[in-house]
Amino acid sequence: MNVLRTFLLYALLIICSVVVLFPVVYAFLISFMDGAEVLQGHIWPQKFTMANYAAAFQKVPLLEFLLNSFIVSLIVMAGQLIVSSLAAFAFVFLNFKGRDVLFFLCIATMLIPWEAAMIPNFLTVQKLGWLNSYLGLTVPFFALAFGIFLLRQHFKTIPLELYEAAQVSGVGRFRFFWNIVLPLSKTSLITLGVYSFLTTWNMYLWPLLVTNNDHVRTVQIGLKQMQSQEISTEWGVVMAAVIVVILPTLLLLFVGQKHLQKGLMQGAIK
Amino acid sequence: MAQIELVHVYKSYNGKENVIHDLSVSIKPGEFFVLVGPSGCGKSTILRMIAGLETITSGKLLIGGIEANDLPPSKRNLSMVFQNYALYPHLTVEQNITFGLHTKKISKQEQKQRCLEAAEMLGLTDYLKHKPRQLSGGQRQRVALARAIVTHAPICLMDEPLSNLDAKLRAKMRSEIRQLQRRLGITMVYVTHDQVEAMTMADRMMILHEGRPQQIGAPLDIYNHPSNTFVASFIGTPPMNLAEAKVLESLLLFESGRAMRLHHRLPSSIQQVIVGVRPEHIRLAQPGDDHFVAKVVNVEVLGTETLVTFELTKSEHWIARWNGQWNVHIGERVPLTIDETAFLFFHENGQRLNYSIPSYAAGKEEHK
Amino acid sequence: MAQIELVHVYKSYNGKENVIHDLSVSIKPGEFFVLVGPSGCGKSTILRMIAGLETITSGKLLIGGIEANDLPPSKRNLSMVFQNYALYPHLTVEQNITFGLHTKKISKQEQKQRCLEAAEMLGLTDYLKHKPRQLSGGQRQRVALARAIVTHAPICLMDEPLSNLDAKLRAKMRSEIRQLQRRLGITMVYVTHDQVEAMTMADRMMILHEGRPQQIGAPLDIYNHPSNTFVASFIGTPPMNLAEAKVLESLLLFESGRAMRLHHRLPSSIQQVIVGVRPEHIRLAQPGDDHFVAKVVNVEVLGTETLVTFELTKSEHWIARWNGQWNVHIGERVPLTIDETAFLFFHENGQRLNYSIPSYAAGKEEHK
Amino acid sequence: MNTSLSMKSSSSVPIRRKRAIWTTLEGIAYLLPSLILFSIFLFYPMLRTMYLSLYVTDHQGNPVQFVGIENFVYLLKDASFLQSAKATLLFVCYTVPASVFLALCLALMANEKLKGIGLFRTFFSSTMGMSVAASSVIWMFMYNPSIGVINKVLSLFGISDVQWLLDPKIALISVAISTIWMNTGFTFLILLGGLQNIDSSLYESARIAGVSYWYQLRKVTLPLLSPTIFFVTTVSLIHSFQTFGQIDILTKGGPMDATNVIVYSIYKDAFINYNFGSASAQAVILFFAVLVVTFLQFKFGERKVHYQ
Amino acid sequence: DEATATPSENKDGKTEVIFWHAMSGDLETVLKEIVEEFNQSHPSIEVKPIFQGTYEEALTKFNTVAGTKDTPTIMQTFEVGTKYMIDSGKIQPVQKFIDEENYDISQWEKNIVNYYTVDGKIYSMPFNSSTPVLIYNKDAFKEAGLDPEKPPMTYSELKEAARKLTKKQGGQTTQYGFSILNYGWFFEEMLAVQGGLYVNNENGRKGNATKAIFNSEEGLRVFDLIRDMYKEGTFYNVGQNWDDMHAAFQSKKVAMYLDSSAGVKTIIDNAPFEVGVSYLPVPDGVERQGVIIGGASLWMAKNISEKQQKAAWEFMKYLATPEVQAKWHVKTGYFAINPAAYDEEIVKAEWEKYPQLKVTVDQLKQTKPIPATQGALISVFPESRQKVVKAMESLYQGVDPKEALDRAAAETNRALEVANKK
Ligand SMILES: Nc1ncnc2c1ncn2[C@@H]1O[C@H](COP(=O)(O)OP(=O)(O)OP(=O)(O)O)[C@@H](O)[C@H]1O
Ligand SMILES: Nc1ncnc2c1ncn2[C@@H]1O[C@H](COP(=O)(O)OP(=O)(O)OP(=O)(O)O)[C@@H](O)[C@H]1O
Ligand SMILES: [Mg+2]
Ligand SMILES: [Mg+2]
Repeated sequence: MNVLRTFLLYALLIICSVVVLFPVVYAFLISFMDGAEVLQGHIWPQKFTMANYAAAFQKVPLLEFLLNSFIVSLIVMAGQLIVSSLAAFAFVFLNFKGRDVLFFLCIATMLIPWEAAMIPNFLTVQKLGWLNSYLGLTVPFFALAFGIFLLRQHFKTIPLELYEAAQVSGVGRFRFFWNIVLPLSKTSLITLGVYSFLTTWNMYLWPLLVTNNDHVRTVQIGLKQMQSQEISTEWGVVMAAVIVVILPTLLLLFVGQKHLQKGLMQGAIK
Repeated sequence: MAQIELVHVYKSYNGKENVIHDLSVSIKPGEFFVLVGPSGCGKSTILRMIAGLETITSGKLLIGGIEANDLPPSKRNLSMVFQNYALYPHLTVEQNITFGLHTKKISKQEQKQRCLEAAEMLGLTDYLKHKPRQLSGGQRQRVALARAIVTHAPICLMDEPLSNLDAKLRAKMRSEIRQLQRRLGITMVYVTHDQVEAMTMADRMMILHEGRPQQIGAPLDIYNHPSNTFVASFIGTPPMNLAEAKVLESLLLFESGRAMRLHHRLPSSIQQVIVGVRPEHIRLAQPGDDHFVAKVVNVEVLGTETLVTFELTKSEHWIARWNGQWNVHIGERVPLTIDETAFLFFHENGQRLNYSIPSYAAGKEEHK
Repeated sequence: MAQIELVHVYKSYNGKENVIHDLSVSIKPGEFFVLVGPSGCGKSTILRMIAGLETITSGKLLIGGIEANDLPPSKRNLSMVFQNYALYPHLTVEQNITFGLHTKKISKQEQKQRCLEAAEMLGLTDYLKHKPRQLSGGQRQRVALARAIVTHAPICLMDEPLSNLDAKLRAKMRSEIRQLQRRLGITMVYVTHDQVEAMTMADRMMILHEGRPQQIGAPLDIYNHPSNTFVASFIGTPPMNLAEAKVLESLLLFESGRAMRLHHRLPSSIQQVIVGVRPEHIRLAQPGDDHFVAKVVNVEVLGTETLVTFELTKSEHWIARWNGQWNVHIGERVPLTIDETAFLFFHENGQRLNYSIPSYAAGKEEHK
Repeated sequence: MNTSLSMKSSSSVPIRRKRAIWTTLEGIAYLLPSLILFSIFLFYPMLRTMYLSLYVTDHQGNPVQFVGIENFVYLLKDASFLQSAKATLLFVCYTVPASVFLALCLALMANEKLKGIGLFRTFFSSTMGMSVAASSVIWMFMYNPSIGVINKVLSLFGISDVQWLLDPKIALISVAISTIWMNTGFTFLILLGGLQNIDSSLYESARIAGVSYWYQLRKVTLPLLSPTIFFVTTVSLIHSFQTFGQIDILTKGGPMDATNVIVYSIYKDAFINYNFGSASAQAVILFFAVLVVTFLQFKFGERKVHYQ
Repeated sequence: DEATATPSENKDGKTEVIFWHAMSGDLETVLKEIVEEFNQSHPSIEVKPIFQGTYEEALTKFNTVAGTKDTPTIMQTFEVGTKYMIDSGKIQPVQKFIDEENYDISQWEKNIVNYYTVDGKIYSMPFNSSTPVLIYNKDAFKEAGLDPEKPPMTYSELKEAARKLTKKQGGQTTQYGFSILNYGWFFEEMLAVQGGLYVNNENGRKGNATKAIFNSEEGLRVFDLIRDMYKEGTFYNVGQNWDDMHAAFQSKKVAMYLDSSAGVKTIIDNAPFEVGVSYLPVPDGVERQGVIIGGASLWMAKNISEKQQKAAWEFMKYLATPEVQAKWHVKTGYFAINPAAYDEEIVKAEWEKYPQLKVTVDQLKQTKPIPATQGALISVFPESRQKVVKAMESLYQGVDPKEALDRAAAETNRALEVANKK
């Protein structure tokens, strides 16, 4: 690789990073400004104040919310990974009648606007007695057409020979799934895991609906609680809360990213 | 021990052309059965049908006397070495080898034991903790082999398992596999394109051509009595020399006027034949021999032996194979002789004629 | 035409152990250079370093006299056949073959032309519109080969390009590749584990062992004058028979008491040697020959020839290779004789001793 | 072992069928958790939505009067619904190709073997860690005509204030831009994963052939990446049809319904105006519209996809 | 009925009052403080405030759970939800307790009472109330040569002041004279201050409203004003986001604008210049009628135990005491529903500091109790507001004010028609 190309590439990478990161950095900077400064439209805080953070934590039980979000997100993540990978496996490695119809049916669920399903679901959850519990917050999200689709696409790239080899050696399908398919799909599983975690983490309307209790509420509700409608929002505080809220997810992303290394498939078969 | 029978089996991938045509063969329990044929003739396809990885388009497959057309692969109780290895990239060599052994109710310790044995035999001991991508091509192939070996399944299918190994290791593996197969009484179906493997390992072998079985039999039988020109030229390296000739009583007339005289008359029914001679039967003529003179067009000195290509006719080149290293030059004209009994005759359509020249001098070939 | 020079090249994958040690070799322009060695010895690694796909840990690579250590592969102007084919799964055979030709400023028509030629030569004409996954193993390999051939690059690297082909096709390909290489004056680096390929195709060959070059030279030189026991036993099938022996004047004393008498005295400096004899030099003794009697432990009749394994000592088995099909039985005791000039002597450490027995009867091997 | 031949052949069909049934059962078993959950939490509400779309409902969303397809008829004539449909389609057209294209560019850059590339990968995927709500708030700030940073930067170049979210002509584009930014991280991550799954020996072969970067991209990378591209396109398409959060925060469907995409319109009708019948009818229309698009995408898109 | 299953007592033997509210940010902090104090002073009752999102979100949820065991005891709803709540049939009018106890409502601000009295009944307990005011930048006034103590009271004064306040630099306007948030409430107020009605049937107070009549002369005046000023380049379109509007003012992009009285204090605190507060301007020659109350009130659920209702009533009364109201007013900027609160010390101290606050109270006090200022009563208010917002937005696109207004009215009519079918 010649030097010029490398240089150009780095230049491009840096420019793109700046563009991509700017909003986050901007939010970060705002979180250190006091109210007046924010509304006057500064970019760089004149003096860095931690007051916003103090206020954010003091206004709502942010720590408890954070913990709840963690628990809920983790449960949903685990649930989605399990349910989706099972289904995707069936769609790729089991050849049965009606499979394609079922698959399309699954995909079709992605097309249903969640907003339209929310009220009936709320009633269902209420009937099940799952209000104010982690069950109500998590179980409805376990089945995820998107996850099934994502994993199916990845499973499809696993060489068929591996499946054949397993079949010949008499290994059961489940074991093949567990010992071969899942490890080989680490990248996609991590991607999906991160995705599930983040989307759950970022849910607002549903948790608001099914909870009435600060002990199970999640952090996005807390975020909303800091913004007021009629009177001026204290943006500094909100941004501080935004930072507090996105920090764990960004961290998770950084860690997950590390594991999304070079594909494992190299030299898979021959 | 399990018998494998294929009865009038056809296979088509696209529903149009058949890749396998009317294959019927019965592989005996404990037999070492070798499939050979040119690349693309359908060898892997047959193995995959036996393994249950491809459906059988029509016909019947019986394993141990039971119809197995629809049996899932895992129920067929067999092991297989894939042509492209099919190693699990994320498992270590050891895990790859023992993968699936638990289904056979084999204790952890026994698994370990078998794995070590196989690794030892295949020179993989140092690599047990490696991942496939850190291995060389030959090492990967050996892992695939080890995986099949450790299962001790009564039927074993191997698709060119030694193609990436060097001669020495290959020779060793040949005998190891053969011994293991004998010891365990495994029924083996083995695909190879290596003549030596086919000849030394097979109890019986089948020659396949464009999906059609050409001949089934013991290696030497096939070697000595090929049933058609395809088999004749396919078995034996270098291949048998073939040429069309007219028969005039005891005279073989080749194109462009070369003639060879036989001491026997051929049956008068035979007028146009394809003549076949193996390269090792074309000798340098000693003074006094019946001989013909031919121009040398190529010489390959292999160390052990020398291959001399000469012009039989303007358009046809034959090869002679002589032991040792000969200092023959291209363009030289050499006197050659062919033992009359070495001639094989084929019909124009390729089928062998049921006629051979009786040997009057008890052949030296049948020593002792 | 381009020269390739490797100067004190080392390669390590993990920064700890070296996979290639101190390799220095200069491959002449237009030379057909063959790399042989056991599986995992580093052949592919060397090719990949020449191609620029692996970094060179230390040492220098010169291509056409110019340092190329850091040249990108595309600038090296070479073509390569990968051991695992590296075919593009989404392109048809034809597209695979012509892939990248446009960079060489070759007209569409010429591309088509070359592709058809190569396909013809490799028997792929019927498959030009197929995708790789619809091909058999051998067919895939041929596509990979065709792709390298059509580029006409001045340097061509081939990693076991014929390993999945049958003998007949392989023989054909051997000569086709050789002719093409000659005609175009390509510098070829060719990895193979097939002795015949190595012997017939190579201008020079290098034998590699655990990343260390053992001997470089013309095939016949190496065959006849192996520089150590590794080379001796690696080149030639079946391999050279080797055994340790004590030298007592003109007597060779093997373990367990077998002795052989030579007509010559060995230099008195030599006391303990490794004796090597090629299998084809062990003949069945004619009446009156100097002979020893040995028990036959295995017989492999290959059609063309018969391999007889016999007990030299209790623990050491030697192989004799006789032309034709011999009806020898296991357990039989046969009288054998070895031409004295066929003995090679090696130092205990494996290095060849610079001593050979002069032939007093002008060897029949050097006919004409 | 010695069963007669006729028996064997007669048993063939039942065995095949039995095996097929068994496989089907096994398949169903793997799918069961998904199917149950889908039925309860998606199919049932959807059916109920379809049912409700044929009724006038009271404020609690209970059907009171069957009106047949009247809701639909009204919608298809209603200018503001047609405006919503138009906004939705435009929005999809703005966001999907652009996000996939941008993410692809980023992924291609980040797939190069360079020092510190891991850092850039993390940067590029970082927007995935941001909730729609949080990002929208930030973008709202940036778009603010009086204090927003974008106008400040533009004014440096002498460009007068742009009413990003207030001008009906550009509001949708502004929302689309912020959406593209929000989508980038995720799309990037998926595409990068797809890129890394491509067998490196194929690249090696291309490197030796000496083809140009663009040629390699066109002939090797993109075709081999096509399953992943297909996936992200389909998913982005569907998600884009259902965009809600950023609209709610940035424009509330305004100005003059320019950004009132169907999902937002559904939300307003159901949760603010309590017209469940009309909202349901819109949901049904949206559902079938996306269904058709997705179906076409599968039918014509997946044909160009090369699975290994 | 299921609702009786609601445990009216928690394990400490206290009567539990679940209080759903939509107060976020600083408001929630204050609210929680007040609740805390109440709980301390009323050992047998425990009020649990639970944030339920925006008014809309909370209402949606209330809708779904109303009548089940998950119903809250007290529910906070915005003013435009009044009719909707009444129609839902799921609530208990507080009039019942007023009657039972002979609770004196005359102590309340009459305009607030006015709004929440429907058919002579008080349905809900007013809680947080606000009105619109004109807010202006005094420094900018000085700069433009205007008297900062004489804010514009009529449309022509407003236009004149705005013209002077508009500053141009090159081709760019750096400061605009005036702005109104694209929010239906401001239109309603500008209508009411002229005595204009929103819907027929006396603003829906004399029976179900069936027709929108805001496209009257009064309404047109408002729209004309906006259109004219916008054309002149003295009016700035801030969109429909409150925060954007605040930002525009604080960054001096706009010199005058309309805001809610509840936001005044924060604006004063954060502005880097002196802030003036004044009454809503009226068209020239039109008599000022006053403003409609905005904000929210507290509703009591129906299907809950007597005990809980009592406890809830107790809490509501507590909220209405002058002390609590004073605190509420000072800390949030919302009005005190009980004017006696303005005599409390803390209020006096606060007014000392922020004399602007008093302006807002005065404006309300001077409001005449007529149907126009009582506010419209329709169940489709939120929807109608969306239509008006759209009409306001269309003005900036050059649509004729009359046409825009008529369309909004027509759309509101259709919504009314549908709603009346139910
Ligand atoms: N990517 C890698 N990482 C670590 N070790 C490797 C890697 N590739 C090869 N090796 C090791 O380097 C050694 C040489 O490998 P190489 O592929 O060059 O062998 P080879 O001579 O081509 O063998 P074969 O004939 O079996 O293909 C082997 O021991 C192998 O295990
Ligand atoms: N999946 C497939 N779809 C279509 N045709 C196929 C498929 N697999 C193989 N074929 C074709 O079937 C024929 C037989 O293939 P097969 O793999 O059995 O050959 P083979 O004898 O194993 O050859 P080789 O020695 O080269 O591996 C070939 O012509 C091949 O092109
Ligand atoms: Mg094959
Ligand atoms: Mg190799």
